[in-house]
Amino acid sequence: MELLGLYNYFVFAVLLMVGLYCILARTNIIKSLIGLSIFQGAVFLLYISMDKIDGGTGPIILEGAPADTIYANPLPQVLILTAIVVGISTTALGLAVAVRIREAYGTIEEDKIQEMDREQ
Amino acid sequence: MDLALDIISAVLLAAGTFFVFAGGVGVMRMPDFYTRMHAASLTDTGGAALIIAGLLLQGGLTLAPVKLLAIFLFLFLTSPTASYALVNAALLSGLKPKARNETGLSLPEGDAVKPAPKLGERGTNKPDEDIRKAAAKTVAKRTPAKKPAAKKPAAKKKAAKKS
Amino acid sequence: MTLHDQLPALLVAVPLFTAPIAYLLRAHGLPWAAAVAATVTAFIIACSLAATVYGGETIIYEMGGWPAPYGIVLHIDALSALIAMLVTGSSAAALIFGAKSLADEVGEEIAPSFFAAWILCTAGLTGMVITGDAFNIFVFMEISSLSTYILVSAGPDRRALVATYRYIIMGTIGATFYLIGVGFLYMATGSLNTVDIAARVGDVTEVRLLLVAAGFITVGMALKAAVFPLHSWMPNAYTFAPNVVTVFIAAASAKVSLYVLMRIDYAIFYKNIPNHELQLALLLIPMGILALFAGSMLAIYEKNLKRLLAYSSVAQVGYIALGIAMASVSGLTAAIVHMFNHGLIKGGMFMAVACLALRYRTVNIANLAGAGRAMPWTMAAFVIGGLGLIGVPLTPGFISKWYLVLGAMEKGWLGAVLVAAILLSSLLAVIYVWKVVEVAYFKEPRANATPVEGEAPLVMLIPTWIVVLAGLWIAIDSSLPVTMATLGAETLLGAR
Amino acid sequence: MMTIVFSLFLLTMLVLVAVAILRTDNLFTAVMLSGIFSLLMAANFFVLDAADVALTEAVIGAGISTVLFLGALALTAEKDRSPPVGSWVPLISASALGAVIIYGVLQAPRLGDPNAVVHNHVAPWYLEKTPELIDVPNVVTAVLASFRGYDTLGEVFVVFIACMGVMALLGRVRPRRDSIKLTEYEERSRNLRHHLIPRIVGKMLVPFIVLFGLYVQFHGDFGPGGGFQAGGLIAAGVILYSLLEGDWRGRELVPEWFSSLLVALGALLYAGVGVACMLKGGHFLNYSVLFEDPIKGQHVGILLVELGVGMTVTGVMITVFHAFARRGVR
Amino acid sequence: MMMEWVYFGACVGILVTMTLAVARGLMGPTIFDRVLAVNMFGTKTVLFLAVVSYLSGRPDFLDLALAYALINFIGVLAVLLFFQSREVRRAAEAEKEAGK
Repeated sequence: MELLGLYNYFVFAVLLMVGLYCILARTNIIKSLIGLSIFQGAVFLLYISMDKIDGGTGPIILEGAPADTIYANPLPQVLILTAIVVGISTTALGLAVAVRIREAYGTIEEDKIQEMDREQ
Repeated sequence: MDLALDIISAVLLAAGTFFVFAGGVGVMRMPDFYTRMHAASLTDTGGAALIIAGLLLQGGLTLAPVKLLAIFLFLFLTSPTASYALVNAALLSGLKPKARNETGLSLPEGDAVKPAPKLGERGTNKPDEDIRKAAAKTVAKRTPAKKPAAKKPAAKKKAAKKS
Repeated sequence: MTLHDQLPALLVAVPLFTAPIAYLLRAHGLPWAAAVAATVTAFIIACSLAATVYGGETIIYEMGGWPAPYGIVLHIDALSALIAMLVTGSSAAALIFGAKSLADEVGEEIAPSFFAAWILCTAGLTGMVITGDAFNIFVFMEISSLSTYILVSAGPDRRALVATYRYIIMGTIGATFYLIGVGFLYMATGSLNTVDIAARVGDVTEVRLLLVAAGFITVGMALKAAVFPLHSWMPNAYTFAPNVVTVFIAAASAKVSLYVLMRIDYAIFYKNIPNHELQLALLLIPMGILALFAGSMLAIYEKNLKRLLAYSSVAQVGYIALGIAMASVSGLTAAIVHMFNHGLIKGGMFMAVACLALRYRTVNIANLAGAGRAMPWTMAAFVIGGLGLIGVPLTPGFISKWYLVLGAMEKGWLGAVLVAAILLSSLLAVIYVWKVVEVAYFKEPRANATPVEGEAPLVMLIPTWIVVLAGLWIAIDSSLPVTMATLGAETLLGAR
Repeated sequence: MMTIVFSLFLLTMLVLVAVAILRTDNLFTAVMLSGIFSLLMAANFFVLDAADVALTEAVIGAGISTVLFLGALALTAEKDRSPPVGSWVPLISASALGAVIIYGVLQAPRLGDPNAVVHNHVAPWYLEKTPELIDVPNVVTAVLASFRGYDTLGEVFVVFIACMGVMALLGRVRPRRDSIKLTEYEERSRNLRHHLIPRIVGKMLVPFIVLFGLYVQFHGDFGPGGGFQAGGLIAAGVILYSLLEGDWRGRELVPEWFSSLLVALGALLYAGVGVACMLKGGHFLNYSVLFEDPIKGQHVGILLVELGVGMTVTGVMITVFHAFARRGVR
Repeated sequence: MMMEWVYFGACVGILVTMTLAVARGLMGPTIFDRVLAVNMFGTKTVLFLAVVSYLSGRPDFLDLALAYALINFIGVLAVLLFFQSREVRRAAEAEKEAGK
């Protein structure tokens, strides 16, 4: 049970590993960007796992709710709202660069691009 | 009264879940894309309708049932449409249903499925033929005039600098 | 509240407010003017803030009127004011300097985005420096990095795109590492305000969480600051960015990451993790020494002048890392002073390179033969900067190396090794600076080379020389950076 | 207990999908799977009581991000032709990373532990004081727009920069529709007008999506929602229209100057509210000083800054989508 | 109390179906199967969210399910458009090669 309670964090670790491996091992630019979004998604999981509290509910205070209602921690949620938007911004910029690279080089494989640059 | 409502909605939910699950099994077990699509799209709508109906009975007089109805309406409209779009995309790309001896089902002779096309030969249905003709036209029109149209001012400037 | 009380918020708010306006301005030259106005205003604000905190007090500004730790506060002391001055100053100087060079390199149609990104990059870096909230640093880090990507990608060569892509990947990994570190810190202490975290972190029993947090923050920031084995994104980004952009990011951007590293590490972990001094030293001293040698060696073999200077930056970042790792007042003072001085030196040198590039249309060292005669003022500025990199007395580089050696002396045998490494790498710096000087002054230009038009235009030359002379002045009267750096170092170590 | 059961399902699937993304060499498949990944992530956020985040992740992660990836794929390539991995560096660094994390999280508090530090320091204050100081039911909105409004301001500028960057990279100069003659089929291939069913259904949905976006925007004080989510949804409506009718029709509906203006004005609105607070003599972004009654001030301030966020995000998403879509006509 | 167990059962049923959809997505074999999996997965998520919001007693969170339903649809249409334009590209490329 103790370890089960940490399951979220283990998954976080695994996702980080998969993401990082995908970024570093793949030479395809789009694939690396997908890896990057997995990598960032893992961090979202870390934060959101912190906000859960036993018997709690979403931090929206309803009128007429009993006074002893437990609410989840709003702070990590706010942080991750911010981080998600950062993530999509980075992805969009990365994709735009990828499109331009493809137009300039005719490929989106980094190893091929490096070869072409060396020839220059 | 409440108990009766509860029981009805429990039955509806159970039935809905069963349909949904059946759809899932269908998607796993059916032999090719089109049959899987069939399983998924039917149960998507049916199962969703039942589950939402079950929830509706529990709603009480708040905004929630309205939202549920809206969800139901959206699913009812979008789910078949999405299926249509997907099958269309598959057909367009030349994915053919499996022939009957592979599936083991017997189809009436007139509906017999045509053999899968050879590579590069997709012109079996109407939209496909259109594509090929139009593409040929496109190429003919665009090939000589392509270069100037392709370059934007920005790209041009850069190219000039590189050289 | 008086205007003076509002200055901390204005330091960030003015650039932020100007950026969308600059983006909307479509007329020729206006975005540039808006950018100059915003950065110069920010520089003036930073100077006046520095004057306020020069005596050692701290300004706390509550954003939204919410007190810490519930709201976000700005936290300005001598150290952050010094770095803020460096950032805004180099941004304004590079912009004014670059009016002509930018018109040459950046297309008219992307000018609004480019200058808006420039303003936001300044705002992001300043925001990182002055904020007192760990998560807020991440937000402003992303503002500055995303806008830096835009600035780098505006480079004329297609390789700028690949460099940008590399930078995006590495920068995002670095920022995400930082975010993970902050997450663990939050998990351990329940707070995001740095002062509050520092106060609470002593009671934390789960030391592992703190260790992991410290590790991630340090590695993440080292990645963004291009400390040696993590520097792979940096040389190409510097090389293929527009020349003026290189001036700015070389002078300011890596420094801010080092500042964050220093701030978080010393304010939060230093006193609360057992043996943290040793852990930091074990991580940063090998990285620093490797950086000194690898950076210098790579610079010696480099044929492209911009990349040569980029590799030299790798080496110089190594000095700063060494200073940080020493965990003593003189070591930290050296690190902070070197951040400032290196900003001045490299800024000036890249300005000279931009002048050369404007006339020669290339930055290959081999093609610069005869530049010493064709462009005497530019090359003189370059040479003075080069002497600063080496650390010759009467240049700003000497001051910081002097403090670094002083700090190393306190460390016994390890110190002796460090001193030897510092001296040796200075010798290597002589080699790569000489390589450029030799070609520029003692080689005849090739017969078929087109003669250059002569000296760079005055609009570029004057700012270059202002920066160079400012450096020389600092070298003679170093009280401004040294006082503020000592104050900062004492604050970081908790001696004050 | 139930949370753990759900999480077990969802998280295990998450790992499986992530590994599958890593292994596939078809980029289209990878994009589809990353759509599933986002949905799973969002469902998991919902189970963990983070409704606002789940909404954002669904709209932005699963919706807009997938559309952008598809747009980029259409302009680049579909196959990942990475050579088989020869270097051991990625493997080593990934395993080291994992080992460090596992080492750390073994001391983390278990999921939902009420005694965890995070639940006992700053968070209770927000939950307790929000009704009194700001008086909006959704504490997330209160923290987002007021207590940590400065973060959100930064955030708006991050999306603003992303928009500028995409425009700077993919070109702001539009090839006029009449300047490039598209053949009949090319025109047809760039919209879904000849697909009658999606077209009718889709066009019917567009106003509802926009309406729902507006609801999410202005209902954000009371339920899950706010500027980010609403911006994403409204943009999704416009994107749907563009998909159905062709991207130039989409640009006729929301011209480029308009979306650019929206982006800049939203950012200006947010920063402007902050400056207005300063002019009224308060701290930057201290909405309480806007009116006599601090709570009314907070309400109006939050409404305005959320509006700014919504405007910027809408504008950004539309502009970015159109930048990718238009790049195809060449 | 009884209803909670019913909800819980429904949730688990839907989750199992989601797992099946994911399995189809991972197995393929054609890309269309994967798109089908995404679409089906999306619908199941909508239902899952709807039931969970009742299970946790917060029907005001139904907004999410609504948003998912909308977003899912847009994704599928984007896929359709993607394939359509890809066909043109391929056909054009094939013609060009033939013309050479």
